[in-house]
Amino acid sequence: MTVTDLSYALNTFYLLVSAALVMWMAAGFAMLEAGLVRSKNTTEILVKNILLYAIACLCYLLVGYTLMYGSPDVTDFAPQANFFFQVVFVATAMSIVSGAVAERMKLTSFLLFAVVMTSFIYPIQGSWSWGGGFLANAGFIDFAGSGIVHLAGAAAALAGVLLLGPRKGKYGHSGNIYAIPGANMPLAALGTLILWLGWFGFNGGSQLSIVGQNNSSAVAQIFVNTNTAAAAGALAAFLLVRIIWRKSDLTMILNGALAGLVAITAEPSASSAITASLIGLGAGVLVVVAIIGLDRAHIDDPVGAISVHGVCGIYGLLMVSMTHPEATLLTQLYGIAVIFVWVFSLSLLIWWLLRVTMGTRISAEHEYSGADIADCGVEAYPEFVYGKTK
Amino acid sequence: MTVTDLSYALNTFYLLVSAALVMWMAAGFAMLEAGLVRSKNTTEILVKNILLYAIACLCYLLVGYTLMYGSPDVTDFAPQANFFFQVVFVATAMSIVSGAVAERMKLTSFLLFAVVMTSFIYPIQGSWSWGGGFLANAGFIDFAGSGIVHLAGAAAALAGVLLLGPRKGKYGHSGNIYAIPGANMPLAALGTLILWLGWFGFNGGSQLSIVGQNNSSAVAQIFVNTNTAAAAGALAAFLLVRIIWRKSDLTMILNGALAGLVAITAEPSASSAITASLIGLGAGVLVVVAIIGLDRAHIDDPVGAISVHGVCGIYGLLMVSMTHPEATLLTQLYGIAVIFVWVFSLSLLIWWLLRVTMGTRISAEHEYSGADIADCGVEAYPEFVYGKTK
Amino acid sequence: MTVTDLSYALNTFYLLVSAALVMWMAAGFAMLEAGLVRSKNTTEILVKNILLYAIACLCYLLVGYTLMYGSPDVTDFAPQANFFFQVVFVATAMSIVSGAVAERMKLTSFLLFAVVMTSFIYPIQGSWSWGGGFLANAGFIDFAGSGIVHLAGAAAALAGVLLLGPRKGKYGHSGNIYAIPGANMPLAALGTLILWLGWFGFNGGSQLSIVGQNNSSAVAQIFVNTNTAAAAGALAAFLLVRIIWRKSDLTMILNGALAGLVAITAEPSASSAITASLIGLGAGVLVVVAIIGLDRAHIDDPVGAISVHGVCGIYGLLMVSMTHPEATLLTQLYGIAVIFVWVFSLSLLIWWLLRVTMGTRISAEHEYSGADIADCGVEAYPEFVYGKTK
Amino acid sequence: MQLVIAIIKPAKLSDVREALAELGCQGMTITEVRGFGRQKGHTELYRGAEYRIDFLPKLRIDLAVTDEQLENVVETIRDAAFTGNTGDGKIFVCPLTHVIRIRTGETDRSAI
Amino acid sequence: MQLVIAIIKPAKLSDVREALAELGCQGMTITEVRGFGRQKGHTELYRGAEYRIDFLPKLRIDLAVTDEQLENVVETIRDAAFTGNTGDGKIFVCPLTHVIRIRTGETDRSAI
Amino acid sequence: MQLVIAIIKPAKLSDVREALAELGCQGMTITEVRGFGRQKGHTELYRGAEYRIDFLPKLRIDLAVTDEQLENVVETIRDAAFTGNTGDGKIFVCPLTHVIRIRTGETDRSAI
Ligand SMILES: Nc1ncnc2c1ncn2[C@@H]1O[C@H](COP(=O)(O)OP(=O)(O)O)[C@@H](O)[C@H]1O
Ligand SMILES: Nc1ncnc2c1ncn2[C@@H]1O[C@H](COP(=O)(O)OP(=O)(O)O)[C@@H](O)[C@H]1O
Ligand SMILES: Nc1ncnc2c1ncn2[C@@H]1O[C@H](COP(=O)(O)OP(=O)(O)O)[C@@H](O)[C@H]1O
Repeated sequence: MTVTDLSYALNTFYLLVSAALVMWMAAGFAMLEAGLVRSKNTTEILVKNILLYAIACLCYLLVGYTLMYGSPDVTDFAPQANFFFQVVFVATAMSIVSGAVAERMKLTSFLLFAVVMTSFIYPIQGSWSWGGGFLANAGFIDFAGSGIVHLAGAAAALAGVLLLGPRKGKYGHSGNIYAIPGANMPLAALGTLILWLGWFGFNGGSQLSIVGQNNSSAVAQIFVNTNTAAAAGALAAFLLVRIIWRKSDLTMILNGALAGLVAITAEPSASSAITASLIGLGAGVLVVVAIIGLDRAHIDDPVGAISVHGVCGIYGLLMVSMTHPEATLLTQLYGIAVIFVWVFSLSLLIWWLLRVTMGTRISAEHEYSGADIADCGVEAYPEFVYGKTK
Repeated sequence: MTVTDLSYALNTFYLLVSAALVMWMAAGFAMLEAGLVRSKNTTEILVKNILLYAIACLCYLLVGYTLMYGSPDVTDFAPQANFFFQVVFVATAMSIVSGAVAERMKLTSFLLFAVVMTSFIYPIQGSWSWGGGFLANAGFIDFAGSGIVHLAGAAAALAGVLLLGPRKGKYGHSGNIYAIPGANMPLAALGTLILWLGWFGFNGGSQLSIVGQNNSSAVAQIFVNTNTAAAAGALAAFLLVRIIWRKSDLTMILNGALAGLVAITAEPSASSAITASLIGLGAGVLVVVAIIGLDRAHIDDPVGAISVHGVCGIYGLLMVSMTHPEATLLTQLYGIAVIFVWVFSLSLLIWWLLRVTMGTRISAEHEYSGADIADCGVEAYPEFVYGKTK
Repeated sequence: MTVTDLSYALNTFYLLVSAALVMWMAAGFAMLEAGLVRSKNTTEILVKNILLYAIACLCYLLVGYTLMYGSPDVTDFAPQANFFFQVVFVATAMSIVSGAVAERMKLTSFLLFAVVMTSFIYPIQGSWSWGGGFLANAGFIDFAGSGIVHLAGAAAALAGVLLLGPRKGKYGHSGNIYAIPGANMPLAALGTLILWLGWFGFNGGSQLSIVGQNNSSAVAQIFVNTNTAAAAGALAAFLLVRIIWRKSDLTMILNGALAGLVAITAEPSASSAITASLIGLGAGVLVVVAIIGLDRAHIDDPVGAISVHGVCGIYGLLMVSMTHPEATLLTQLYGIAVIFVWVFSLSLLIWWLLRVTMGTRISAEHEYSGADIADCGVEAYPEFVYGKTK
Repeated sequence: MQLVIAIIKPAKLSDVREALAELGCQGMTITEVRGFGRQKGHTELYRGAEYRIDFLPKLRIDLAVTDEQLENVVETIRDAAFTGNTGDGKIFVCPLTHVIRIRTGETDRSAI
Repeated sequence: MQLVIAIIKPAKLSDVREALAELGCQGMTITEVRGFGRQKGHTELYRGAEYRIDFLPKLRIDLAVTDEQLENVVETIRDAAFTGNTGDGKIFVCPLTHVIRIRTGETDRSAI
Repeated sequence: MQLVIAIIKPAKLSDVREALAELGCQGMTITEVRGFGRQKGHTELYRGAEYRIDFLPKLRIDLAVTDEQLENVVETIRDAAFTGNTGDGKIFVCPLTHVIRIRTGETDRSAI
């Protein structure tokens, strides 16, 4: 047994634990979304979340990983640990989409989109930066994926939402905006806390090695910054909402925490905890503004995914130019544009193809009675929702 | 500080983290079962899950561990880490039972069975393979416990179910099969995702050492295979159910994921990820068939535990003969038979003794009004179920 | 790469994983409390739990850490890992408070108290023992914080509860004690299991180093003892309640598990697993007695936080004098008195100041209709609680 | 026309509905209610405090019938909902002066 | 005075309430009920076993009116709740002999 | 016989039930309903969109009584449910032509 063996083992273990935490984010998205949709669409959103994860794992295994990294030359840890760490990232990107299109998107169309997204759209884009392609060469810096994962997911979601239109009853004839409260706030809070925990793996693992004083310190700093940005984001969202409406809107606070997490993801190691908290504060404010802005624009996103992952992803990438010595605003903007245009336009095309062939939107009748009955056969809380005779 | 010290520390830590993940599976079983029973029996199943875990920990500490391993000579990591890793396995085996006998088994009889199962039935059986006994010598291969843990749990469950009979209202006079939907689908999904996460500890930790390139690579491969088999199992169950009934039955998808996990547990390191996905696909199909088959045979298993852990456990053990160079179909069948016969017949005896002495089934009246009121004093969602005057 | 680098990396990783597990306890408290309050106060308790965590992280970063540790000279692991591990502890202490004052405390007053508690009250007190102050010098032993974290949290909670008074309808005119069942038992069980898991980080990480045979063995022993004490606590509470009332009160069992965890926290490494189980048994009995005793004294603690963290924290600290060679009953009592008097009296002052300035209790009308509507704008389960016209 | 209001045990719903279907009743409306009566509730326990549940779950059936159907319907419900134990419930009948089917605008007898 | 009992589709509540408000009806009471009628339910599936949901969610409106208001109210509800599809629901009217407002003790017409 | 239908504030249930028990009423049926009336609802907020909750939680008590009991019962409910604030609720009385106890088959007065 040598020091190299030990380092290899430790790095492998560190990466596997990180990846397992990111896998756990699948549960976070599932619970968050299950909490924020109405109960009549809850079972269906759970089905989507489980299956998108399954599809992402299989498609990335069969196609995506090679597209993104070729046959990477991994020496510091077990190659399979690297694969596992990468595969859970693509699942995260796809999870972002499911929330935004919730309560009205056909299950099968969604799953087919997941196949294309995780096999091609995401990996090709990822190869340009993390795969060592032209974005990496241009100096675009996105440490753990504010852009490559979160913005990418949000761009695909935005394309889907634009083609789908809002949920029935969300916007009135005269431009009124109606609230459609989700069914289960504890689940939404649980989901957010799961995501918060998983994010330590997401950002912490992205250092890719923990051995060596630099690496150890960097990973520790990442944990602290990740946590601090989330805390600041939650607090900022709370204060803003409290000042405007004199109410403490739980879901905005949850979105604030996630906004902080997304924003710090672009560069979680370069800044001090104080800077991280400032970045988080900004994200918490921004996400509230973005959610309300999108609502005003009649872009209906039941869980706020586009605001959290898209708007705050961009914000985080731009902040990198201030915290990272080698990043410039220009290269960051360039990277943002490339990722957004690629993912958005390709997604739009795929969603559109799905719409003209098999349809992407459930029927009005099913939207009214709920996707659970239409697609799944059982409601989320069968005893509480409808009576039945046995 | 020497390299040996470091290796010792790393292996200890790796084993402790793995064990903590397996402990977390207790929450997975609790949530899965709480989601799949009716709300009137939810508090009681939670009580059972917490207490069976507590009993397993204490009985295995006092009796089981020594029965299974004697005083094992552990050198690569702290002996207590080994104990902790082993103790959570027996809790897993016992958790399998609670789901199958849910909604009709008396709490106290169940707990007494748990004492016998975790003190004697499981450890003695475990000593034959993992304890270096005759099954190990015969060449029976069960890497992480498809048989020793999962089949054992399922065999005990089957014995209990056969003696207990089905829940009232599950099967009609003319052989009709009635659906009895569980109360809370998000909890069932959460439970499954918890189990999925915990399984990385279950299988990943079973390598027992992560130091050394072989070990590091094996553990990484195990993580990937575990994840892939689960994904494939979920997808296969979805596709099959979708084709047959044109509905996306969430609980079948969840069972499909678990089926993949159970099947790959028998040998998660020897095969490639592609092979793992094929094993998972098979398990996902098999579990749906098994659930429907058992239902046709009027064996009432509210959560599908016997199909998931028993049928897919056997399937996984048989697959080993194809993926592992040293395994043969015969020795695998031999091991399966030994485990099943031992656990099933002893369990039958214990359940029968319990039945003739204190009774195993709650009264028809309590079954109607719910075990929560009868045994626990409070329902799972007191505000939503019954009104009361304060 | 040297052995020292590796040790540094491993310890850092071990501490970060431990801290992440403790962070996860925030979710545990949130779910436990969300399950044990009535649904009309559920959203508000979730808001409190998320925000107290956020506030704790930021205040401890800005003020508390320096107050408690100065600029600690950390050599065995990355300093930021140490900070992260410490910051989640203060959040835990604060989480204890939220449950005890639930269903009647004003959100903003609570948050302001959180600022003071996590910036000053907790860190100053912590500096006396873990910061190397006079309690440490006096020989007071509190390995992982039965007193410094749990008793401190409970003392602050007790002060708050005494000033707040009980929830309306909890105690009748003639001294009657009325049950106010929580809304969601599965959430309470989930929360407890999350805490159970997180406690492995809480106690296991408190060894602060896993490298070296002594350390490795100590950490492994801590894991086993932590688990065993929790199991024994749950079982003891179950048996006691069962004997008295012939019912299996789930929430008492959950409190029993937590009681075992709190009690073993004072010294989880010095004793054998058998001793740990005896300590846990005692805690499980004690917590039931304490809960009923406090109720008789008309001290209304909806989740049992004062009994679990306060009474069993003291009990655990006293037990140390029997399991730890260097601890004496006297120094333990001295430490208990110092912590309690400091935290209780200062908290009383702060709560009182808040009461005379902005008020600490929500209006009777809001208490009746629920804090969710009054403060948050949305109920926990909007579809199930009140009807509305869209 | 008459409005028959029956309070029954929830477990008896299927039997009652099937019996009514045989009579040719094609519509009814069900409400989850809680009944207080001679049937005793039960005691619950929460954290050491006991409390009684006095209101037991019942189902209320509202059924508009013609005067001719009345006797038959009442008897049918009575038989189908009968278990012989306390808590079996009650049947109330009150006169209806108008019945309208919203979809067709039909009124009275033809609207039932 | 008359008690108007309307069984309507849940989605029609807003329309009905607004139409009634225009008529000057300032009070009503709503109950979540389940209706069985000509409108067919749907089939669900759970772990391979299919089952029918026959009772569909409906809302019941109870509305006390004066004799003069009756015709207008019934017509208003009818129009506002109308979709033309099966399951639109029914309106029943039964006579009330007394109405009391608890807060003021007012009775009958002035209590409505 | 008469059917007394009382819409009350949920918090008043215990008082009403006890007052009725003193009168000797041994049975009643409770329904969770939502009331719309003079009592104002409140505004909620969800993700930046405000909305009103107009229907407030109420309890409906259905109570069959004999003609002699009627006056007493109505008065008792009125007193027990009274708070003096808007939203206290209403009491409606409608005539019952038949009452049947399912368990015994008793009818009318003896069935109440
Ligand atoms: N006077 C009444 N008015 C309204 N509902 C009643 C009345 N008496 C009984 N009920 C309803 O009938 C149900 C059964 O009555 P109960 O007295 O328990 O049994 P039984 O009718 O068999 O003696 C009660 O739960 C209640 O819902
Ligand atoms: N005889 C009846 N008594 C009570 N309620 C009825 C009756 N017939 C129908 N209903 C109620 O009216 C609803 C609509 O009736 P249905 O027959 O489905 O549609 P439609 O009236 O359009 O033919 C039912 O769901 C049920 O709630
Ligand atoms: N005309 C009516 N028909 C049926 N229910 C009514 C009617 N008017 C009022 N109610 C019920 O009575 C409750 C109290 O009425 P409200 O007008 O708010 O207060 P108050 O009676 O004190 O003026 C309402 O919430 C509603 O449930």
